[in-house]
Amino acid sequence: MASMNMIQALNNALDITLASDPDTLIFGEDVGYFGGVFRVTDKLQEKHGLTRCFDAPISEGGIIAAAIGMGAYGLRPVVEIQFADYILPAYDQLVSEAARLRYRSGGEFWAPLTVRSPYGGGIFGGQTHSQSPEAIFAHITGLKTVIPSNPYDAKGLLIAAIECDDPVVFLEPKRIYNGPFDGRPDQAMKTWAGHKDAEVPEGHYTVPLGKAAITRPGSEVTVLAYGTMVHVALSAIEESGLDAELIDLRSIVPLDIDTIVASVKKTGRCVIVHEASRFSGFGAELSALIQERCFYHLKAPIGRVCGWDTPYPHAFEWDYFPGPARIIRALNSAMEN
Amino acid sequence: MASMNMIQALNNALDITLASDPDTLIFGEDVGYFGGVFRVTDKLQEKHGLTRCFDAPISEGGIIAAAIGMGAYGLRPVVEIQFADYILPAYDQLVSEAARLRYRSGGEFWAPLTVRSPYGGGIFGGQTHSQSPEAIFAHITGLKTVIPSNPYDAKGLLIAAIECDDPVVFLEPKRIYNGPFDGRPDQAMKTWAGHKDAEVPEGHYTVPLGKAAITRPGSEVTVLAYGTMVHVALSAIEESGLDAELIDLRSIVPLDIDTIVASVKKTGRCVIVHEASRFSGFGAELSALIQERCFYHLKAPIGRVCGWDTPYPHAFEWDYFPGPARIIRALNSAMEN
Amino acid sequence: MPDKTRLQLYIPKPQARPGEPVNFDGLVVPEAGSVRRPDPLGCEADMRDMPFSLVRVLDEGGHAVGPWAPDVSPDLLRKGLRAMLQTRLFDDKLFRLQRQGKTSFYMKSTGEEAIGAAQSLMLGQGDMCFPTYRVLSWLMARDYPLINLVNQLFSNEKDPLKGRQLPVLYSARDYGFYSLSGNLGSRFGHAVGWAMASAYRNDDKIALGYVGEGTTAEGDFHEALTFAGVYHAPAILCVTNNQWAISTFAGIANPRDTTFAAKAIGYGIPGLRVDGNDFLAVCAATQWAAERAHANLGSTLIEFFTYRAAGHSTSDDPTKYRPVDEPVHWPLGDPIVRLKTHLITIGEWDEARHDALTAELTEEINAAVREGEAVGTLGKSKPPVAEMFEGVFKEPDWRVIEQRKELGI
Amino acid sequence: MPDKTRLQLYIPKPQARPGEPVNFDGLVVPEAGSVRRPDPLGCEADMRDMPFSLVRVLDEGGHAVGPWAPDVSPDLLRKGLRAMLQTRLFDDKLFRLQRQGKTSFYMKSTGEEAIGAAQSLMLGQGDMCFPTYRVLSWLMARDYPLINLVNQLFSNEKDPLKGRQLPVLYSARDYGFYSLSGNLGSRFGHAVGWAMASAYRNDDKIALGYVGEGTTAEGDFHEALTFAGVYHAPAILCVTNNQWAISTFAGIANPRDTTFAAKAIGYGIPGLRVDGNDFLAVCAATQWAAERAHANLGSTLIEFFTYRAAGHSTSDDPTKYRPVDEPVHWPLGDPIVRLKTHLITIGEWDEARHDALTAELTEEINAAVREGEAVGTLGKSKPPVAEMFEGVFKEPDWRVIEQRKELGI
Ligand SMILES: Cc1ncc(C[n+]2csc(CCOP(=O)(O)OP(=O)(O)O)c2C)c(N)n1
Ligand SMILES: Cc1ncc(C[n+]2csc(CCOP(=O)(O)OP(=O)(O)O)c2C)c(N)n1
Ligand SMILES: [Mg+2]
Ligand SMILES: [Mg+2]
Repeated sequence: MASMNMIQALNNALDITLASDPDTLIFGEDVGYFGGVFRVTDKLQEKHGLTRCFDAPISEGGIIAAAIGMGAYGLRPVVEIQFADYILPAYDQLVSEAARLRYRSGGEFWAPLTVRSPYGGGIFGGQTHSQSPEAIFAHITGLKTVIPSNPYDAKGLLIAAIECDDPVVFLEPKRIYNGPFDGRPDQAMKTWAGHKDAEVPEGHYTVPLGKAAITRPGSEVTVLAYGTMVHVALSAIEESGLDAELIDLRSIVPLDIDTIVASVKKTGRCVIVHEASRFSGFGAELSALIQERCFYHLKAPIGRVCGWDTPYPHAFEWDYFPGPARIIRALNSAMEN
Repeated sequence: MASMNMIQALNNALDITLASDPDTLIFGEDVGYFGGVFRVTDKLQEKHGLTRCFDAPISEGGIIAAAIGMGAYGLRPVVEIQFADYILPAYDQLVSEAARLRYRSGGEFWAPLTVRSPYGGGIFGGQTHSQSPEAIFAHITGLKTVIPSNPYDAKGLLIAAIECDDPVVFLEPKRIYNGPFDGRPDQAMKTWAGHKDAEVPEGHYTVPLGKAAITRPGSEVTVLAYGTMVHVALSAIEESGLDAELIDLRSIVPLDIDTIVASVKKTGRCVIVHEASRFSGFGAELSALIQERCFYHLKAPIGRVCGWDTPYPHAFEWDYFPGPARIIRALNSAMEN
Repeated sequence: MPDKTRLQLYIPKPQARPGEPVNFDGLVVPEAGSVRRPDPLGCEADMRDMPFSLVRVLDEGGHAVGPWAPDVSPDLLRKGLRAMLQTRLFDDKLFRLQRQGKTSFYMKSTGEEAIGAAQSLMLGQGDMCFPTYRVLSWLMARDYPLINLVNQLFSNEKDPLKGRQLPVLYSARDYGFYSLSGNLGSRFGHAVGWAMASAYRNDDKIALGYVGEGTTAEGDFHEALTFAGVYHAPAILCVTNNQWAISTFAGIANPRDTTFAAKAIGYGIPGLRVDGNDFLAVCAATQWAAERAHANLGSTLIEFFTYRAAGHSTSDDPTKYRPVDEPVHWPLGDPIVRLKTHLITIGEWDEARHDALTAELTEEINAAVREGEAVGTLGKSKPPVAEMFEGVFKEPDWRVIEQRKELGI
Repeated sequence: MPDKTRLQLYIPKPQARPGEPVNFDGLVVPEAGSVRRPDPLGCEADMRDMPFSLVRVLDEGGHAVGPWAPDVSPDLLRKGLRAMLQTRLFDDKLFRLQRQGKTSFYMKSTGEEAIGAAQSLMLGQGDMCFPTYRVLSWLMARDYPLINLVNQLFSNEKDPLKGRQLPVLYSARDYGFYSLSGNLGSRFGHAVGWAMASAYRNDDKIALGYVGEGTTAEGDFHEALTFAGVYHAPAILCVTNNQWAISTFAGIANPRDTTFAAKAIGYGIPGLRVDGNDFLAVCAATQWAAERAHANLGSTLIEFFTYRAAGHSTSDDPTKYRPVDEPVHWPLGDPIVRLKTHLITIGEWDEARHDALTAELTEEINAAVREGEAVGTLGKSKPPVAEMFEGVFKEPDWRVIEQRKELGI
């Protein structure tokens, strides 16, 4: 066991994978010599060699296309897209190719690639370094989408993603790379040191895709969150004084529907939290699924606390970010009814 | 008034616009001399000249990028993407550029382009000529998305879209270009001749974006649909014998929330129908909105009848397509509770 | 400051539209054998003239001439002829069957058969081709079972792709034929990635990618070439310039003054421009590029200059957008006739054998069609509906399991 | 069949990394004045040598020599010098302010100031530049109010972009400066579309697009050039090859054997390769391309060969990935020093005036910063929060109206 922040945990997962599986390789913009703009691939080139971890042209579509071809050959590429906002130029490759290859070829070819990408807001990154595009992946049949919220999960989920034979979009909430963030920007920055989920086994382990975690058990209301918002929600719950059950989805495809439904049937109330803008966001699917499956158990409308339906605005970061105050309001409103 | 099918109505809308506004121009793959693979731009080049309606390279990203630049200059470009499945290579241009230009530039620049694209299934087009990607547009702040269901609306909505100062994705359900389709492939093809919504005024008119139509008033259950599914749902309603209210959304952004909420508050029951795959599809947002706003009026879970969560499969078109039988089952299940 | 005249928007037009006389003026066709053959192991910078010439081997009399004349056996040539003829006959048959409603869709490769056939025979079994929908002759040259094609075209119970994919969008891994899709260009980069993987693994396999000339306008084309150039990917990247992209002429993809092969220059890789209707020239260029790739010198871009003699697909009528007699005036001839003439010229073929071959192939095709018809044609037979739900992921998740139940299967 | 050796994956490496001696070997720098100047109205096919040379005007002694020496007034040169110096001083100041937390982010254009400044002065008021984040000198050359820059950089109440956009991603329509965004390359095609619109309207305006050499790898770059070539768009399309893309050297975007300017050849447009640290060469090339565009002959691709002397942004430390002394060894010198020397050489400038100018500009910048600080720096002041909800569409829809209420503003 070692105490690691999320960057170290991810780096460690990649290091272990490169060491144990010669069919894995890493490429992406600035990931080679420099070790990535967020340092997730730090020292991997030095340690494992030039062809195992190398720089790619600024061509997200080209990166994912090459990775699909490598996957079809029999490798297991792990690529980094420097910011999730910049996956969009490669969206067609992900949707029309990676996600569809196995199905359309009758199982002759498949693309076991992992697309890692720093994701989400809270770092004053403005419009194009803050977005949370998970919904546009969740809708795509054939793609898996994983979003860890802590170092332990980050490592275990990343290894699981790489070992998975399906294409996985692995979104890393950059705001919590270095420490958990409870949505209170005015308070001092925390590091991961001392956090229970920062205790990371040094060897190989996996956290299965499709299994949610109950971050905080509770009885009065269910809160669904992932990524950074797990910490924000937890802090809001604590402040609210409510006995809320907080579920960290960990992967949104596959989705752990059983854990969600069991919880909402128990509590009868639910609040969904995500950073992405609300309209047609992933919270909508969660809400729809729950009302379909728990209709007769619901005591109050399912609430959604999300980014507003505007682009991500630089100066208004904390007006936009769905912080604890808005979550508490939603919790109270769920309890009122 | 003339009786027109949808292709003729769309062609007529473009013809009128080219004639009246010198700042409009049309380009896209095969739209020039040939008049488009579905003939929507037939004769427009001949009539209005080479620079008003011309062929573009096979480069969806390039087409939309050029259109944005033209829009920024002061033109009002109308581009065709040959199939909605092929908008994906241009997704970044739509999302990161067209949809964000006005906001990020503080209103200095904007992109009043209209992206027309044949859309949806039911023509044995297989995976890449059948998809319904509306959800990935609906989630994008700054984009409008319009889906007509008949010739009258098609013309009026298209003129409104072109005249709109925001970027509009205009999805044309190709299965109903030549006639309404009620989801029963075994029955003889119908044409638009004689259909009340095929009576199209010859001159300029608009159908406002953001205003739904009540295709069939009713009291027992609300059915929400758009595009081809309006006809399929209507046929299912008729067969069911239920007094269902059928709402044709016509545009999903902006969404006519008032009409939807008023109807569901009245009926207490709701079934949502779309061709796109279910998970994180646009039906999820509709379901979430309704349960948020009509929770205390709902007598039964909101149902969703959608494409399955698989790619669009060629040989299984009619197993995949959400036809009348599945809609009737959902209606009955909404009534049972 | 320059004098500012009023600008005008230029929209290119093809040289002839229906009703106008066919016009191939400006098309410069060098004599067969007249173009130099650089050392395949040479430096790219010394080959920048190649994209502006046209490599041709077969002369008017059917002789193989000049430095590009490849050292290929008559056997290989006969195999090529057979594959091309098979493709032509199969296309004609299936086109008619589509008109009868037995398949939903069909696309011919008439006039372009030399390319896939020659490349299929020149490359090794383990090499991988990343095809377009117009490279059926690759499969024919490798004896892909006709019945597989027919079953997929009929979308019947025995469809090897399980009813999930359109007709003509084949996948045949064991025959070095990567999964096709409707999206244009999006597999060009896969070819490069596959080739990089082969190099990464110190394997000896190379990749072959194809796009149509119209498709070169996609960003994917550029991204693939960038990767190919930067990482010296052992790939042969081909542009099939058949002059048309549905109704759109090649001038809407690239100005007439340059060539598709010339795009190579900007990526630091050699570009060859080759007569695509000349089976021997295709062999020679492929061999040249393969030798270079195997020597770890990376990719070559080859423009095959050819002509799409038929319509784009069963969905269009080419006489609506080009002169009805344009195909017959194509200056580079018919690839089947040219190879046949060559074989006869060198004494390795004759009209009688040709007729016998035609009859034999026709019967093979008819037999395969009959066998497929017995299984069922479009709508009369289909794979088990459960196949709709399989293969989304390696293992089905709860959504498709539930939905399959909902559908009652 | 070629001999099959085992393949190896090639990964390019820069000539020097930290700790290694700086190495610019292989960089061929032709004498100033030695490269021919083709007729700007000439045929593209006759200019295919240009991408492989380097247009330079200023020689070692500060003289403007050769056929490219432009006919520009000393006044224009002094304006250019002023804009470049202003940019340099502003960059230094703001970089320090970022370190103090007064802005969230900053990017310098040190070493590349000649490009935007010269082009801004050579082009007309109605022309439109589609910038990257490294073309601040364009705005400086057009006297864009410094206070606007400062207010945006501080994201304060008077931010002209209303708090919605990152610092450095300016938009200044009236100054011919199109809205910047964080996405690389995605506005290159807008420049082409804008130019096509100008031609469509029979206007006389031309467009200027920029990308970094790293960004040429994006599909957008290729798609823009394809449109530019096909429709003869009146645009000047520039690649600023400053050798680095964050930590990645130019060889990861294009092999060393070719040039970025050579990409033009594949699109049928002229490609020029120009010393980007030579203000006069930039003027001359811009004038050449503008003349061609105005004559309805379409686009030119210009590679400006330059060097990013500073780090990529405030977020990186360049000594982590390149030799610490690489910038000072850049063989093409400092564009400000070179222009200053030229002006002194021709008797139109002197050290005293230079010092006075430096002092004047420094004071202007300090004044603007003080003014901006008085309004407020990052987090201390911001535009009205209602601006967050405006401008999503032309008219707000019910969602933002409701959400604004929910936020209580
Ligand atoms: C991404 C994408 N855009 C558009 C289409 C529609 N489309 C199918 S074939 C075709 C023409 C292709 O022309 P070319 O690349 O020259 O190939 P050819 O058909 O001549 O072999 C078009 C536009 C498509 N299939 N995919
Ligand atoms: C689409 C996209 N991908 C990646 C990035 C991250 N990024 C920002 S700047 C940069 C390097 C750009 O290099 P270059 O084009 O050479 O321009 P320079 O910074 O040298 O001026 C990268 C990779 C981005 N902003 N947008
Ligand atoms: Mg073609
Ligand atoms: Mg650079």
